[in-house]
Amino acid sequence: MSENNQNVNMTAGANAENWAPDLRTRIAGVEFQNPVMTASGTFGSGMEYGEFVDLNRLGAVVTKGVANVPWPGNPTPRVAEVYGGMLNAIGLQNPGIDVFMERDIPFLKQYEKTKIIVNVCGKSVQDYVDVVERLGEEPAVALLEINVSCPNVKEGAIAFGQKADALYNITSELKKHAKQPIMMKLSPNVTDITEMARAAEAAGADALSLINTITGMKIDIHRRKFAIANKTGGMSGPAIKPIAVRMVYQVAQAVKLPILGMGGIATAEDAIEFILAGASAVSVGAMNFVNPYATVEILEGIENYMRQYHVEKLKDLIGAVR
Amino acid sequence: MSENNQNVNMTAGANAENWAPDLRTRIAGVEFQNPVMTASGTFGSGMEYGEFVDLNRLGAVVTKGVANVPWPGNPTPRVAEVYGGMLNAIGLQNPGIDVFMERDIPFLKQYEKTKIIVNVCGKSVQDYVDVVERLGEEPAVALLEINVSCPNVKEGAIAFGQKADALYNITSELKKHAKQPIMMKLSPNVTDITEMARAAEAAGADALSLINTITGMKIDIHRRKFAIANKTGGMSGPAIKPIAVRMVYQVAQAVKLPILGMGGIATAEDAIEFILAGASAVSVGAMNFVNPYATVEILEGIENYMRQYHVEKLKDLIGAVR
Amino acid sequence: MTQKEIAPAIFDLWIKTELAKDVKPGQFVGVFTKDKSALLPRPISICEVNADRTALRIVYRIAGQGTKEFSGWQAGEEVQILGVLGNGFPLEKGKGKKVFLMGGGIGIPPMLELAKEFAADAKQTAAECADGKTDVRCIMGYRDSKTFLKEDLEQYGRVYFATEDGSVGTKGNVLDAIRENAITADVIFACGPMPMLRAIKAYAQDQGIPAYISLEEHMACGVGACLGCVVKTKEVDHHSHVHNARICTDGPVFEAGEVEI
Amino acid sequence: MTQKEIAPAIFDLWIKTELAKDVKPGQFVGVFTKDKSALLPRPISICEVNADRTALRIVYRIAGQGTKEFSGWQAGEEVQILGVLGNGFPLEKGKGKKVFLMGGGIGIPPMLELAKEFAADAKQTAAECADGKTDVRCIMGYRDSKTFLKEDLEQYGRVYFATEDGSVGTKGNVLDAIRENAITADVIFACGPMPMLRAIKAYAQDQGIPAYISLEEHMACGVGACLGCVVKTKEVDHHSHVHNARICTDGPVFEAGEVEI
Repeated sequence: MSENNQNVNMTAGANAENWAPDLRTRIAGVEFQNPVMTASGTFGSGMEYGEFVDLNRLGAVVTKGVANVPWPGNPTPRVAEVYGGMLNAIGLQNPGIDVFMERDIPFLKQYEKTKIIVNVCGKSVQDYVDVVERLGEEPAVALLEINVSCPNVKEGAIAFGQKADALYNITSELKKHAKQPIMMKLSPNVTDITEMARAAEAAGADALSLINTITGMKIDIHRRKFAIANKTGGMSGPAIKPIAVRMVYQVAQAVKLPILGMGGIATAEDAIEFILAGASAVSVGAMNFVNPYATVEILEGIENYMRQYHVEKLKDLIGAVR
Repeated sequence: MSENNQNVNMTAGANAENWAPDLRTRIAGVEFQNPVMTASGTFGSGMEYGEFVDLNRLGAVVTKGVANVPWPGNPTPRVAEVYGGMLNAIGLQNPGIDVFMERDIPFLKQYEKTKIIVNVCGKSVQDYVDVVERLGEEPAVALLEINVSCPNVKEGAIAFGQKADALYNITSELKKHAKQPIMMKLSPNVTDITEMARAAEAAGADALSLINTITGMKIDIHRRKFAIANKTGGMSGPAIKPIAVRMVYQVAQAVKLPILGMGGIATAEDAIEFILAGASAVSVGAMNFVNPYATVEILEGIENYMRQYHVEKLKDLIGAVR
Repeated sequence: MTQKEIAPAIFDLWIKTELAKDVKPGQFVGVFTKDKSALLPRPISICEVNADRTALRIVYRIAGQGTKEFSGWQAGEEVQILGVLGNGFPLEKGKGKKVFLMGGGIGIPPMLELAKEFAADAKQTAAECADGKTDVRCIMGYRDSKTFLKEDLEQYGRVYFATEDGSVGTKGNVLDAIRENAITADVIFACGPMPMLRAIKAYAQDQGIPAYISLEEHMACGVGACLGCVVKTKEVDHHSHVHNARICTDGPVFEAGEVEI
Repeated sequence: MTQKEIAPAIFDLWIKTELAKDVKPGQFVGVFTKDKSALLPRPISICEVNADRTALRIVYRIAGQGTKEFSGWQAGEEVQILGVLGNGFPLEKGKGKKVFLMGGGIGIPPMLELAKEFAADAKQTAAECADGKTDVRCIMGYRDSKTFLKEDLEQYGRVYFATEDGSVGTKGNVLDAIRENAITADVIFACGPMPMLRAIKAYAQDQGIPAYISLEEHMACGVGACLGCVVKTKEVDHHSHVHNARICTDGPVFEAGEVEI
């Protein structure tokens, strides 16, 4: 007998030589030095993590969502720990596009090797359009991630992310105004994520990122109160990984668009699982909170795996399991 | 500062006296001695767990799904461990209703205090009708759980569970043929579970059970193969609990039907969370595999909690958090 | 690492770490569990730093699975901590003044390092100018006679006690103790449960004196990235550009008048 | 509990437990991790039981996070096991016959207890009737010269070796070893990787002899409830009423002709 998670090659890595695999990857015509990125909302604009990781080593920083005007976000408590992860209902608090352009973009431009992906949020199509047009003025922004799947804001956001026709409409509208390629961030809180992916593709999206958080709830049985003021929160962390891998695989089979995969990635093994399922790059989210060095450790782990199995180019791994 | 999962009363239980709380609960007119049940497919018909737990202590045994004819199920590997849970794609292997009536029902009838809930599966409406009618001949069967949400069988099953109109149709059809009350088991793999709950209620369902497993995937990165032959499997275990609690709460707010809540219940605290969210009873699933004594330990834990907080009747806890 | 239980469910843990070098009173650390299913760091305020600044002391209450695990840690075990986090109390605001250090329940521990530093400072200023001497009074509120850290605090200044059951000092809360002892101050430093902090804020406004209070909120990252632990602010915050400040990085200590609690 | 590494990534663990009382060769236990995020028991076959049947021995390969954790367990630690599970090998089918015990890789450990019991039985039958003596030959296949359990096995009968790299015994697999040594048997008991078991099934059919093979499959419950670990059967199974038998409870040992592998 042997255990479920069997792996006869586990120790092979030890005796692998030290050549450098080609980690470059592309999304919507943008080339990244490697596939390891940050998940929007877990890394700010990188300032807070600069003391832990060299931001120049990341494939990209995906910023916290930014709206046309400052958003105050939700009341507290905004976060709660759950088994294998956390719930959050920050409510997309952000300083608005003006401050973002003056403060965050210049900060990120210092890291020339690392691409900038800006997460865009709004309550109406016009809100999104305004932000997208402002970002169009900034060539340093490589890609726009359109957040139509935040489960924690009442108006807008999720409304666009759970109905195929609504997703189609906002995608085609933003395509008209965007200078940069747009990547629609899909919600996992849907019956059929491939239907959403097809709608985005049909509307002209350049890429997809998935998954956003899964709506969850925690009740404090001793206080008999919701652990989060918003009652529900978006669940993230290792607990949701199998759901995310499944959706990435389904979407990779359904559309031709490149995929930024995320959802509970904690280790290089997790990241590779997403890449084999069809992701061209991966984002590390909640695990930044658990291990501020996670992104760089995952990057090194992917390199070791490629050496162990003599994979020369990262793209040879993308969608390799069918 | 104090940690997220704060609980100042943690130790209070110690000095609580020893009176017996009223654990009885009702679903669709059926009274159960307590709210602790088993989740379909994790407990067979109880035979395998009889050596670990006194089946007479359970509120009910919910049997493995039974179809009109024997089903061979899916190829192996059928199960894989994931962080905080497991994936399964058994494919509803079952011996068919004839053997079930001759062998399993008489076995379960020996435990007079424990109610029998039979999980019914099929590939067509007629399959379900056939089983429901056969079970109608057996008064010892208290309640029928209709499995329209198994993610692991190609035809039927899930098809009825992810579209409101399909769910409405099968529910109203089965209502015509069922002697016992019917409890529709809802799939979590939907955009809006309250829409499904309302459809079932409108069609005359007597109760709802949720959640079934969440479709997930695991890839063995060393073998570059799916961990499960069926590629995807249904995810269960503590990892999915916050999603299940959220759905139980949403459904409890949306319909008047009693709810059998399940999804990652590992401890009495978990079970109480479901009850406070609106479940009239709870099912223990994958945790039976981890701790064969889980059901009885959870039952005792609920009693201790009620003593600690001087809750006389279980029904005072049902849906107490809004 | 050494640990002992100093009151029911209250544990006293010393951790050897170079992080102790530059700890300011009122700062905190994120302590990680070893249970791989409980991932986030638990924010716990620093109670004290040893003389050669090679170890820090935390005093915490068992408040869930994580702290329950901590309480089982044995001497010599390796543990993971994140920090030092947050800005401590602004000592300079108290120098040469009459200062109240007010702590309630599990908010008492951080007041110890603060009392210690004021005491050290008091000696110094005393040497410089007799009139400008800092005068520190500690007012500590407990549930009952389990007055953990009592002896530690008494080394560093006058300590007044309040207990809910009246078993020690004034029956009631820390404000009752102030009234009963008819004492006053120019500035307050406080940490404790929200109701106590609200009362102190009101008291300070009456008296027209500043109160620096240490807040707590559920946290995720602890470094200011996730925006999980915010407090409403009177003015637009310099960083967030909305009426929210991050407790972990902009706090945990705020002047009571600046925050809406 | 005591443990040592007897080959690269192969660990030898003795667990003190009353479960050892009635272990049959070929049975297994479910071993639980302490990591709260890895929940399912790991099925591991029993290698040996000590003389007074108070402890059982398992020899396993690190095959993932769970077994990796096991390998770090220290003497004296408390561990959780579920069992004894499965039916074991039908010794009676070999009594008084020429028997092959064939093991491959991590399928070798369960053959030790089997060899031991046959040896004990052989002495007995020998006493009763010279001709009816059980004649046991062990044929063990390894990757290389790391022939763990070699000495243990050699106490209980003739042992032939096959290694993939030819460093010990026959170069090749266990069937190559049979041919090279021109030995035959009336019945086979085997455990090892699926390709080896398939080859043994074919060989046994040629020879027209029965082969009792121990199968493995990913398991969840280990007690026959979840239907996770099934094998296709030639006939309709008595319990499932379909062409599937449960490896955990109907097996893990099956007569090769009864299962489709």
